Amino acid sequence: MNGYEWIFYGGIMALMAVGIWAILSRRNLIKAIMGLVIIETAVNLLLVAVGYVNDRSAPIVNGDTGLGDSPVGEVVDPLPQALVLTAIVIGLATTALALVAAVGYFRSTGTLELKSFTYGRTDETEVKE
Amino acid sequence: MIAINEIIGMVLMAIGLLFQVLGAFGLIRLPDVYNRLQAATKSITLGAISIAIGVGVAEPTLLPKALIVAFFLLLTNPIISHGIARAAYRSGVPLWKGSVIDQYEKALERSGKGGDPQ
Amino acid sequence: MMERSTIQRSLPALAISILIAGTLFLAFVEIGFGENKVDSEDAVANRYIANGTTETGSSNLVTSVVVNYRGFDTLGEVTVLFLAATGVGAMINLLPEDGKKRSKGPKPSLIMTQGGMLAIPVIALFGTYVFLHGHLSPGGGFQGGVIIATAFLLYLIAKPDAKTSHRTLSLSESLAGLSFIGIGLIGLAVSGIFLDNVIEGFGVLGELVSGGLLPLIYIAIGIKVGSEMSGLVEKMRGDAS
Amino acid sequence: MTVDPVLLIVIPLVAAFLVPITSIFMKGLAKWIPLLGLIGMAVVMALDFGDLYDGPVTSITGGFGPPWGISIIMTPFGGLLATGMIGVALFVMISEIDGKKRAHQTVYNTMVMMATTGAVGMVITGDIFNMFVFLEITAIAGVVLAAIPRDGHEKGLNWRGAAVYALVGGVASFLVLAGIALLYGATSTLNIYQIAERIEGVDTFVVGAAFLTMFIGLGIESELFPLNGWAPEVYRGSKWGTGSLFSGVIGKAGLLALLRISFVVLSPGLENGIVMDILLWVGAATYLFGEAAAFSSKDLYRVLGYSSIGVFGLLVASFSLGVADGIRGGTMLLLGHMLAKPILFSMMGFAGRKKKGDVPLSSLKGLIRSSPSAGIIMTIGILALIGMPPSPTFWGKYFLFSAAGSEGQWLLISILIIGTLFEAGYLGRMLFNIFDTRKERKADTLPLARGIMGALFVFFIFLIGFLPGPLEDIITFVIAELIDPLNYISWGSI
Repeated sequence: MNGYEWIFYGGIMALMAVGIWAILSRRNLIKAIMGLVIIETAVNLLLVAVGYVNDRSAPIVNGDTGLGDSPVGEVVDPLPQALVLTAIVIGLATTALALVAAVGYFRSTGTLELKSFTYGRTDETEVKE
Repeated sequence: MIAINEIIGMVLMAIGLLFQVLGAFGLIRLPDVYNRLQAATKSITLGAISIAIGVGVAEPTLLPKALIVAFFLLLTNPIISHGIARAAYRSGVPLWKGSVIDQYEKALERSGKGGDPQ
Repeated sequence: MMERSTIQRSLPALAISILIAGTLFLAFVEIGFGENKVDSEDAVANRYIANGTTETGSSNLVTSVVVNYRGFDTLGEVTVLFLAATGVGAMINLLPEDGKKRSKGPKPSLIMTQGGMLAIPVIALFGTYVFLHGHLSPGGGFQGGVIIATAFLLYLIAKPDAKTSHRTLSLSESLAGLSFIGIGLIGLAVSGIFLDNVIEGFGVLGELVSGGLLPLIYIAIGIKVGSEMSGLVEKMRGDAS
Repeated sequence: MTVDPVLLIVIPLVAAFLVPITSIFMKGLAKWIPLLGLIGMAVVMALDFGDLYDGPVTSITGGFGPPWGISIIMTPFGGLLATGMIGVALFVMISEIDGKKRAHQTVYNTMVMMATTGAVGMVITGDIFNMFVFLEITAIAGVVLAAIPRDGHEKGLNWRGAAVYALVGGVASFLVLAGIALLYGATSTLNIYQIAERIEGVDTFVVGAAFLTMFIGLGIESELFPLNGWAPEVYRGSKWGTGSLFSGVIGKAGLLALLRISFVVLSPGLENGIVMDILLWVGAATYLFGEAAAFSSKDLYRVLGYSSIGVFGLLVASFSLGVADGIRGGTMLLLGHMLAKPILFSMMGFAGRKKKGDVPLSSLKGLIRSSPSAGIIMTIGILALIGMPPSPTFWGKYFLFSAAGSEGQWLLISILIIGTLFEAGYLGRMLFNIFDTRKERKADTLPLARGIMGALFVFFIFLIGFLPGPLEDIITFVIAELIDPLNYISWGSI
C-alpha cells in the first residue's frame, strides 16, 4: 500500500462508473456509445496500471527510446501492454459498428432515442394474408 | 544540484501547461464554435510546443525529436483548425450573436456565390 | 429540471455503476499497484523479461509478446479488424436512404490542399518507419498501419474528388492477411507448431535485420491494418457523396 | 487420427481473407468460399472427434508451451459443443441454397462462418485472454448478422437489434476484460489451468469481484436473466438463420465459457458451493422468465427467441446442480436444443417468409396441408423440443428430474414443471396451428436444400434419442471437467 492505488485505481474506477452510469441511464444511442468508449478507456488504463512496476522503465532493451538503455530484467511487465494493444483495436471495432448501427437506427426511425430497452413492447402490424 | 537547463526546461513546461489549461478552460467557456477553435488551436498549440521544447531542453538527447514534434505541430494545427472552421461555416453553423464582424461572408459575396475566395 | 422518468432511471443506474466500480476498486487495491510481481518465478512475464531478447531476437519486449509468445492473439486481433472493416462496409450498404439530397461541397481551400500535400509523404514515411522498426523501437504494425491510414484520410480531405482504387485496397488487405497466416503455416509445416518463429537466431540483436520472422509478420500486419483502415475511411466517404 | 486443432481456426480465417480477392476476380464464387471454410472445419472436427473418447486434444501456438504461449485444449465437452456449433452453422448456410439471389449473401455467409469460428475458438482455447479475443470475433460478427434484415423486411427493427447488441455486447466484453485484468494481477498468469491452480491462494474478495465481472459479461452473452433484455430485439429483427446462430452457436459458446470460468477456475477460490447456488437459481429464474415470456408473445421470432432464453436457463440450472446426473442431463438437453431449435427457426422462416414485419402464429396455419414435408419436419422438431421420447431432450429432462429429486431440490422441480407447462402451452399452440386445415392455403413447396437439412437434423434427433449410449464415454469426461478442477488442470499442463 503506497497511496498510488487510490490515485490510479480510484481514477480508473471513477471513469468506469461514469461509463456504466451513462449506458444505463441515457436512452440516447450516441450518449450510450460515449459511455461505452469511456468504459473502454478505463479498462485499457486498468491493464497498463496492473502491469506497472515501481521505478522501472519501458520494456525495450538496448532500444531506441532516447532515454538510454534499459538493461535486461529491469523493465516493467510487457504482457499487459501487449494486451492493451489488442484491446484498443477491439474497442475501435466495437465503436465503429455501434456507430453505424446508430446511424441506421436514426435513418429508419428518425430518432436516436431507444424508447424502451426492455421487452414487452408490441407494435405488431396487421399482416395481410 | 539541479542543472540550469533542467530549470529552464521546467519553466517552459510550466508555461506550456498553463496555456493548455487556459485553452481547455476556453473550450468550455467560450460561446460558439469559432471562438472555441481560437482557444483550442492558438493557446493549445503554443502550450504543446512549449512543453515539447521544454522537454528537449531538460533532456538534451531528446532535443532533435522535440524540435521535429514542434515543427509538425506548427505545420498541422493551423491547417486543420482552418479546415474545421471553414467546414463549420459552410455547413451553416451560426456565429455567436455578439460577434461584430464576419469577413468570410463578405469575401464570399465578392467572389460570387459558391465560389471560393482564395 | 430533470424529468421524473429520468430521475427514476438515473438513481438505480448510479447505484449499479457505483456497486460494480466500487467492488472492482476494492479488489484492485487488494492486488496493489506497482508492486514487483514479475521477478517471481511463478509469473509468466518473468520469462518474457529475462529471456525475451534471446528467445525472439527482438529488443522491444512488447513486440516479442505480441508477435511471438502470443502471436495467436494477434491473428485474432487482425481478424477482428478485418471483420469490422467488412461489417462496416456491408452495414453502410444496408443503410436506408434518409431522403436528403447531398450537394457536393465546395472545393477545399488552397491552405488545406497544399498543407495536406506537404504533410502526406512525411506521414506515410513515418508510418512505414514505425512498422519496419516494430521490433526495435516503440510501435509496430498496428500503429504504423494506423499512421499510414491517417495519410490516406488527409489525402481524401485535401482532394475529396480523388479517385481511389477499392480493388487495390481489398487486394492488399487480403494478401497481407494471407501472408500472415502463411508465415504461421510455415511454422506448422517445419516444426509442427503454428506461428513458430523458425529462424529466430537470425541477425544481431538491436539491428534492423534481426528477430527472425518477427519483422516480416509486423510488415504484413502493417500493410493489412493500413489498407483496412484506409478502406474504412473510403467506405464512409462512399456513403457521404 | 489427430489433426492439429489449431486448423479449426486457421482454415476459416484463410477462407475469410480469400473472400475479398475472390469477389474481385470471380464474383459468383465468393459467396460459397465461407461454406468451403465451414466444410474444412467440419472435416478437421470429424478427424479429431475419435480422439475425444480418450481425453482432450491439445496443441500449442507461437513456439512456446503453456503457460508462456497460447495453448489449445479441446476438452471432450468443448469438442462436443464445437461439433454441434459447426453443424448448426452448416445447417444455416446450406438451407439458404435454393437458386434465388439474395442481397448481401456474401457478407451474411462470411459472418456466419466467423461467428462460428469465434465460438469454436472460445470453447477450445486454453488461454483466458485468447478467449476474450474470440468472444469479440463472435460479438462483432453477431452485430453485423443482427443488422442484416430478413428478405423484404424493412422496419428498422434490425438496426435496433444491432445497435442494442453492439452496446450491450461491448459493455459485456469490457467487463470480462476487467475481470481478466483482475485475475492477471492476482495470479500473474493468463492460462486458464494455471489460474485455476493458483486461485486458492487469492483473497476471497478478489475472486468474488472477478466472478461478478465474469458473470455479468458472459451472462449477457449467454442470455441469462436479468441480463437478456437485448436478445428479443435481435431475434425479432433479423433473419431466421441469425436467430438459430444466436441460440445455437453464440450463446452456447458464452455458456461454456461461463461454466468453465465459474466452476473450474473461480469456484475453488470462493466459499464452497456458493457459485453453484448462484448459478442454479439464476438459471431457474431465467427458465421461468423465458418460457413465460415465450408463452405470452405473439411474434413467432420472439416466441422462439424467448424459448431459447428459457433453455439457456435450464442448461445453467442443470449443470450447476453439481451432480453427475445433472451434468449428464444438461449435456443431453444441450444437444437436443442444438438439433431442434434450428429446425424450428428454419421451418418458421419458410412459413412466414412472405410476411412484412412481425410473423404471427397464424402464419403456420395449415402448414401440414400446404407443405406436408415442412409440416412433418416442424412437428418432429416441436415434439423433440418438448421432450417426447425418444429425443435427446427427453433423456435430458429425465436425468435432470432424477438428479434434482435425489438432491431434494423440490423448489427447482416445481419450477421445472411450471416452465415445462408453459413450454407445452406455446409449442402446443404452434402444433395446433400447423394441423389447422380449416382454411384453404395455396400449395407451397419446401426448397430442396432446406428440406434435406431439416430431414438430416431429424435423423440425428432420432439417432441420439434411440442410441444415447455411444455418447456416454464423452459425457464421462464432461462430468470430470465440471466436477473436479484438478482434471482440467492436469489436461492443461501439457
